[in-house]
Amino acid sequence: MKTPFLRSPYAGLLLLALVLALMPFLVRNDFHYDLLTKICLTATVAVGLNLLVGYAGQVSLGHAAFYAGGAYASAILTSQYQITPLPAMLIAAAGVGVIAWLVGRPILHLKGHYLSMATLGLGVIAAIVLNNEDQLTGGPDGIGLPPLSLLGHELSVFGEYPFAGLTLTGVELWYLLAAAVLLLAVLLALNIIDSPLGRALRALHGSEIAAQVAGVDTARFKLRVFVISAVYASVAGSLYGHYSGFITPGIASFEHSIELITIVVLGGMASTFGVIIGAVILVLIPQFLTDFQELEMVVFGAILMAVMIFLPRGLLPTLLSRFQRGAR
Amino acid sequence: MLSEFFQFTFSGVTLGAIYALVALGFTLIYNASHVINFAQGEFLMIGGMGTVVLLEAGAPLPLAMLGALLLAGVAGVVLYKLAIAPAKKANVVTLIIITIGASIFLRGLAQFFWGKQYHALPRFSATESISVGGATLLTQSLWVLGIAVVLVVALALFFNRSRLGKAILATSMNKDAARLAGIKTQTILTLAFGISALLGAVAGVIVAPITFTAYDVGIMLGLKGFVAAAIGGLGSSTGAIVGGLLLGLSEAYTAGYISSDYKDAVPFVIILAILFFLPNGLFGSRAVERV
Amino acid sequence: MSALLSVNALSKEFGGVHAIEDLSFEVARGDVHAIIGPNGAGKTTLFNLVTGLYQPSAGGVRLNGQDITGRQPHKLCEMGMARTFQNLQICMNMSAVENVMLGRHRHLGSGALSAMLRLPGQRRADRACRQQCRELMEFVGCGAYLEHAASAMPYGALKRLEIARALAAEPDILLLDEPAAGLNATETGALRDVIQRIAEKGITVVLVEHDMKLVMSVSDRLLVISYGRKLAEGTPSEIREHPEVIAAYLGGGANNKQEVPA
Amino acid sequence: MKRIVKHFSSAALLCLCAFTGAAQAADTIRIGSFLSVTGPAAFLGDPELKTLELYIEQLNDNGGLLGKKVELVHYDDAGDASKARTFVTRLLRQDKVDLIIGGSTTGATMAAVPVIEQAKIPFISLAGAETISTPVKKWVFKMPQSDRQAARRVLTDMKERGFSKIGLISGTGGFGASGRNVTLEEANKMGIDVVADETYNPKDTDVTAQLTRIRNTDGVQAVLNFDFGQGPAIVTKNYKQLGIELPFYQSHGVASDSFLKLAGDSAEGLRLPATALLVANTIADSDPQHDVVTHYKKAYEERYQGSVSTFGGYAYDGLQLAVRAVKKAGSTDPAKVRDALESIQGYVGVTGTYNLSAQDHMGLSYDSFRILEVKDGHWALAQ
Repeated sequence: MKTPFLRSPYAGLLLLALVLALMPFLVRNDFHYDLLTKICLTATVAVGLNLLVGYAGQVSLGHAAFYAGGAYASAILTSQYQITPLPAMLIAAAGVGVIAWLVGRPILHLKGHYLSMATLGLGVIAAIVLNNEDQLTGGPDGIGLPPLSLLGHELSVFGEYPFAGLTLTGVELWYLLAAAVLLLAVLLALNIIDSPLGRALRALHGSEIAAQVAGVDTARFKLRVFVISAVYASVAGSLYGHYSGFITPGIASFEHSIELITIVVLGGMASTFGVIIGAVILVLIPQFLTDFQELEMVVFGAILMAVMIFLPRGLLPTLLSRFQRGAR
Repeated sequence: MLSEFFQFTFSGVTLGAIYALVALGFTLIYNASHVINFAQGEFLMIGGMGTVVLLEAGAPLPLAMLGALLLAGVAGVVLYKLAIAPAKKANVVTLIIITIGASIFLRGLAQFFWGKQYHALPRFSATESISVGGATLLTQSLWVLGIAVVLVVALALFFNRSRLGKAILATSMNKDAARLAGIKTQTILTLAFGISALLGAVAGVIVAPITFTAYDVGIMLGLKGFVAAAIGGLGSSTGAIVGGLLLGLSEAYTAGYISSDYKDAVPFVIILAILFFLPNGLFGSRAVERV
Repeated sequence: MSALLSVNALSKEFGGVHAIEDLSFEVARGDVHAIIGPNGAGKTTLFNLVTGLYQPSAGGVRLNGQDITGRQPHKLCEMGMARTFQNLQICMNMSAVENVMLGRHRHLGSGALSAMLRLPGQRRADRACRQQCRELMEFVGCGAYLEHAASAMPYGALKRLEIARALAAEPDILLLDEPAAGLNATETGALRDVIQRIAEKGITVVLVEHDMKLVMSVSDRLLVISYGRKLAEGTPSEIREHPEVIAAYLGGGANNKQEVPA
Repeated sequence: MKRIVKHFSSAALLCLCAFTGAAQAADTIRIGSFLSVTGPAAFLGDPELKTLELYIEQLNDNGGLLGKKVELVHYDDAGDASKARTFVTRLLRQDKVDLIIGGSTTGATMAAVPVIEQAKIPFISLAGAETISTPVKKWVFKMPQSDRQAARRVLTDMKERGFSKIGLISGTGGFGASGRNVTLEEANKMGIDVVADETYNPKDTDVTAQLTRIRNTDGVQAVLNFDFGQGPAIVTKNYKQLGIELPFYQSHGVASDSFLKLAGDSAEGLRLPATALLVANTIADSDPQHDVVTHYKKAYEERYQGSVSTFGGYAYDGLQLAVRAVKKAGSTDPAKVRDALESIQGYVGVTGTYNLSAQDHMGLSYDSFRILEVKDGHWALAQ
């Protein structure tokens, strides 16, 4: 018999922390750090989106809009209004949250495919606005961002930082930051899931009627989780913007929204650790597929279909249940 | 100014007819299987590109078209057999991802075998355009409209008159009951995917002379078709047609009268407004949820 | 005010078909009030109207003297109304005890911040809630499934789980929609005990049920409806003798498999 | 849970190890490249990659560079700027390339620039917007003329023909939007009024509404369509279908035979600024570019059975400049190669004659553009 702690999701968090802490001993060069940083930031968005899609059962095909919203707000606030990155990021997150609240109110009473369609529409509109308002956003060619600064210390990907007798490169520090953000994101998500709020959200998915008669104001809770997941995306977007130093409206595109929802579904809906694996796969897969050159799309499409057909509940949940069945 | 209005209308109706055909394809599959098939746009691509490739291989135009339609039909059936049917237990979002995977797969194949070039198909009539009320009307637009109308009528007859059509309808209403009534639902679903693919391919062939065709035309047209189907109310054929026309016209009028910058955004705003008041689209069923 | 729930001239149409037509009745506080009638009589529709899932076409509903017509279900829950469903409404993506804990929603703070930060106050409340819910599950007789996934539970246990969830809200009035459907004789016997003990706690129970033995043994009053209209109302013994009830149940067509109330 | 995490970490380990191959051989020169070979900008990336592959092969057949074999390491960014950035990181940090030729689109180039500037590796961009080379970035060079030069070339031709009020229609993609901005600015400087200014989505299938608006604007004397891809072909067709008789201009973005094939007879009579490559068959023998364009055209078309485009020409020039610079530097030392690039004068390429300097990392003047006209379905120098 395992102890209760080992069976709780928080044990998973500890192990995730362990894995993240071990990564620096495995990587061989800065490119690996780059991928890891991307994985952590993408996984952060996915963990938030999973609250909405996996736990509360509300599909969003336009989530890239919030990610782009955070990134662009940070870009504009830092470059045109001379606000330092950290407050800019917070203002961006608040702004994106407010926008999500405003647009969420009318669209979240839609169900199923109509909700998909409406969120898709929002994403498309956001991408068009970013593309067209070039005075503000730099238009289709994109916009640059300054390096992140924390408490007056600039964190450039390219800098070197002496720290307690060690010299850490900017790339390494960025990875540590992204990993910390992911851990925090997972911790908050786990807390939410195992709370009255989390039960109400899961009930939206399990049985909206049960939730209603149990006293859950379903409209309000849908809106809440929509805003929470939008803020997750915004923060990750802002960080990605500062990390990469340059963003284009491509990050708000329909394709990017699809990529995000694919991460959630592929990794496993309603499985916080599953979607992290989903993010790992979707970030790494293009790197592996470069050898296929012209056949890259064919292989990617085939993998996507195969995984979803044979593991319809997503990688982690399906493998987990098979494993448990095998153990019995 | 009237001629201007005519011009925008012609352009909107042509676009709308294309969207409507794609939306009908969505509707057909949605009705039979409750799957939103994001690979629908790829059938258009197969229709257009298939014709181009066969034409280049030396086939006469009608034969090339026929071949391309056949190819698309086969692709539809294979899609169902290999990707949708095995995923019976999958939930809605998973099915969406599967069809997206299929769409990427098909696009990848087309790119690999048929290349990335854009191609033009010859128009069907010798004359390019005629003047109506001071506005230019393309003869190919008339072909698009004519064929769209014929297809819609044919589909309506098929569903209301033929045994097969009725069987598809019955399956869409209640799969278990249909099975009990002796309908082979597997066959019916396969058929629905095949017909839907054919429909898409026809649209792909008839618009190619106006819009060009390439391995990636399916993305945008597929998306617009989905939008049109959703405005009309998923599962309603009338809705698909009205939704398609509404989308096409609103794009053309926005580009013409408001701002071409926001041509693609304004229709979405209209759609969001429609969905706000009619959460099941214009013609969607407003059945009360059974508890 | 002795009536806790009063339904006044309630009507509901679905596309021209009257599911409920001009129906009035009252449920006294502390009673077990059964609603019976042939299949399709409109019993579930009536429940859905009373609990706010459907909007009535005409007429009104009062709870504790307050007009609650068309009020949203979650508001009614806050006013002390809870219910179960004929076709189970269980969250299959949650564990058994979590389903019951969902029922205590109105008694728990559900702030996003306190949830994210896992504040001590909220954790304490949640621990207490889990304990209460465990007791409730034992009370209704599905305590053995505490941490099981709801999707892995047998039907009978799920029916009880739903009652536990409804009770978790600490309602004044509990509406049970065919709680005995699909249960065997032993389970039905246990269910009767549960209903009686709920009534003993002072909770008013409204019961839609086909099992006449159960109905007759637990109800204080009965309402008989047919085709959306009131057919008869009274105590079990009055109903048993009511000529129209007997006629309706005997001549009600092939799909009436109910026992004649005798 | 423990085992899952074990699985997870071992999978991650596996993933990382798979990337660690790429040992660098000392006897090869590695040229990195990231191009949009698929995706919406494939018509840029595709000929660019083909050109690089063709000429690097040729280079190796002729004994390589500095006696070393040249190796091309290429990744397809599919027109996605964030993918481009990741691949550039991979080129720099893992593949450890000696220099980079790539960036089909401005977005991809600009996303790569910060990483490249930091890594201090010479980068030759094949994308067009002015922002790439203005202000000058130490390690970044660019091959195509800027869109501003194209706009100025077109507007000059318009002015010479006496037009002072024009209509503009552009795509909302990167190329079109940037082209629109510089056209508006240059027109303002040259005293030309842009009286109608319309846009369309690059994926649009019909632009008659926008063209109708232009047609109905008072005083329009000529119309310019600034965009690349298949959009301009649709604009050209619609233009003809609407029976608009005004002189019509396209940008250098459609300077290829495939545009003529798509637009068909609708293209007859339109003008655009283009490089000598498009008129290789008719160019005068005395023209300094005669040899280079005819050779490139022949080599490319023989190998790939398709017609050359201006974009492949950028890749050709980029590679030739890189080769010259490496030869001049006598090594692949990045700083030396960079300095050598910056000092190249009078290189006659497919695109034009390059004179690079510390102030100018692009090196072409605006008259490297020639105004061409479509005559009988072929490109010809405009009279």
